Amino acid sequence: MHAPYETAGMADAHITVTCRLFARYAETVGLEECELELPVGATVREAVASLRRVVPNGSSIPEQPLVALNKQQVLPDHVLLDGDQLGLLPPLAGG
Amino acid sequence: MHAPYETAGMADAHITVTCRLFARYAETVGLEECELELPVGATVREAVASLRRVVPNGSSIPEQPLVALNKQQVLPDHVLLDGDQLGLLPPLAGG
Amino acid sequence: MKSLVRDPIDVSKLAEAVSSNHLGASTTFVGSVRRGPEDGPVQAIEYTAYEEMAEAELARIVSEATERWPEVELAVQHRLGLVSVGEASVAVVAGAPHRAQAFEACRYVIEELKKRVPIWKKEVLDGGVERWREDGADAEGKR
Amino acid sequence: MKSLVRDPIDVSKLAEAVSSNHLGASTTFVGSVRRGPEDGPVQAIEYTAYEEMAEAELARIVSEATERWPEVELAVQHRLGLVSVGEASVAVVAGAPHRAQAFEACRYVIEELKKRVPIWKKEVLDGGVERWREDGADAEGKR
Repeated sequence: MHAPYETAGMADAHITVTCRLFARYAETVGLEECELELPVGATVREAVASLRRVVPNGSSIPEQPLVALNKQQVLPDHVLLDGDQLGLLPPLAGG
Repeated sequence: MHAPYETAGMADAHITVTCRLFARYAETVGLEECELELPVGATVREAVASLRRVVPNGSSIPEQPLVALNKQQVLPDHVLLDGDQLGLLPPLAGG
Repeated sequence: MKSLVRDPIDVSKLAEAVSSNHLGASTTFVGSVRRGPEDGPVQAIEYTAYEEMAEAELARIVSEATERWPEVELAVQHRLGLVSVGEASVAVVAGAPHRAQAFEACRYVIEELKKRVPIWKKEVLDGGVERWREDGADAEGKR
Repeated sequence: MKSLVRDPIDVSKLAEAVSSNHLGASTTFVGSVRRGPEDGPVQAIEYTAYEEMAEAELARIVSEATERWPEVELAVQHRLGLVSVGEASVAVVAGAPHRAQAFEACRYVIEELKKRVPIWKKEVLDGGVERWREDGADAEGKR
């Protein structure tokens, strides 16, 4: 677990979300989990953009990956709350 | 096996077919197999009508039962040939 | 493998018969004798068949399915004689490279079997009473 | 019964879990690791999952199916870890009073599982080379 990457710029108006990476994404980035600090009102899309900037090799993750919020798939425009848990999911391949 | 039931009327222009009965039909008629003599050109429908007349309790068999000819379902208008094997099939209930 | 059997159907064994390393999907249908509320107190069902025709018809059905889904491998068994509540009366296995074919071929075989294969059943009720059970595959049964 | 398992899937046991005397029909789907010509020389597949979400998503799928087909009983297992060619990676059993429901519910569960449950596979090829195999359930996979 890394210390939160600060990307909000303003320490007094941010939320912290946990971001988990799986399978190929975890492998290419070399991380299974990190925390992100984001401005209040940040969306899933903004969280992904932030993650792509701050983690090593972040651009290997697509701009619009499948994302789960608190164990359910979620759309990019969904607004995040402090303490949310995001999962970045490579294309599913169960079965 | 019964001796052929003669129903053709003219001994010089008939065919003989074997008729097998199954399940409920065999039970109500008390026969599993019989031979029928029929006029040349007789159809499946005529064979069934003949059977209903000549076997004991024959009217317990419906006028248009499912019929198999040589192990395949066949329509009532199908014309029979000497030596054909008919099967009278109660409503199917496999599975 | 014979399609009409008098001993209990071994579904695992039937499934093995169509499994191979290039078939990634298999769909199995098992029909068994049930004791549902609307069925009354059924103890067992006695299945009989026009055996030569039933074997031939099953072979035709499998052959039709194989023509329609060439990559599918099929196995089917129907039990004859007395089958107790809870035991399998019929099993169909379809192995295929992909699941859509496996589902479709399996469904095709059981639907055609019910429509076309000359098999009959007599219910044995509690107390030993017997009665023919005809599902109405024939128009007559609907009258 | 846990849906994600690390030991081989026992399909017979899974089927028994949903069999009862009032269910006359059961449909079972088994997906297994295959070594097809287009797959290359696959020796095994290693399955990983976002486990908490996968369990939750499978439970949601089963619950949706049970709402849609209230008479159906369902059991589903997906294997994680290394699965060799020929071994089952997933099994779904649907028991029902009638076959149409059994087929439809079984198909629903496997289709939704493939679309929604976060599981991934890495192919282990002859010689030990590994590669992620993504089927394209995501738009990204199709690009």
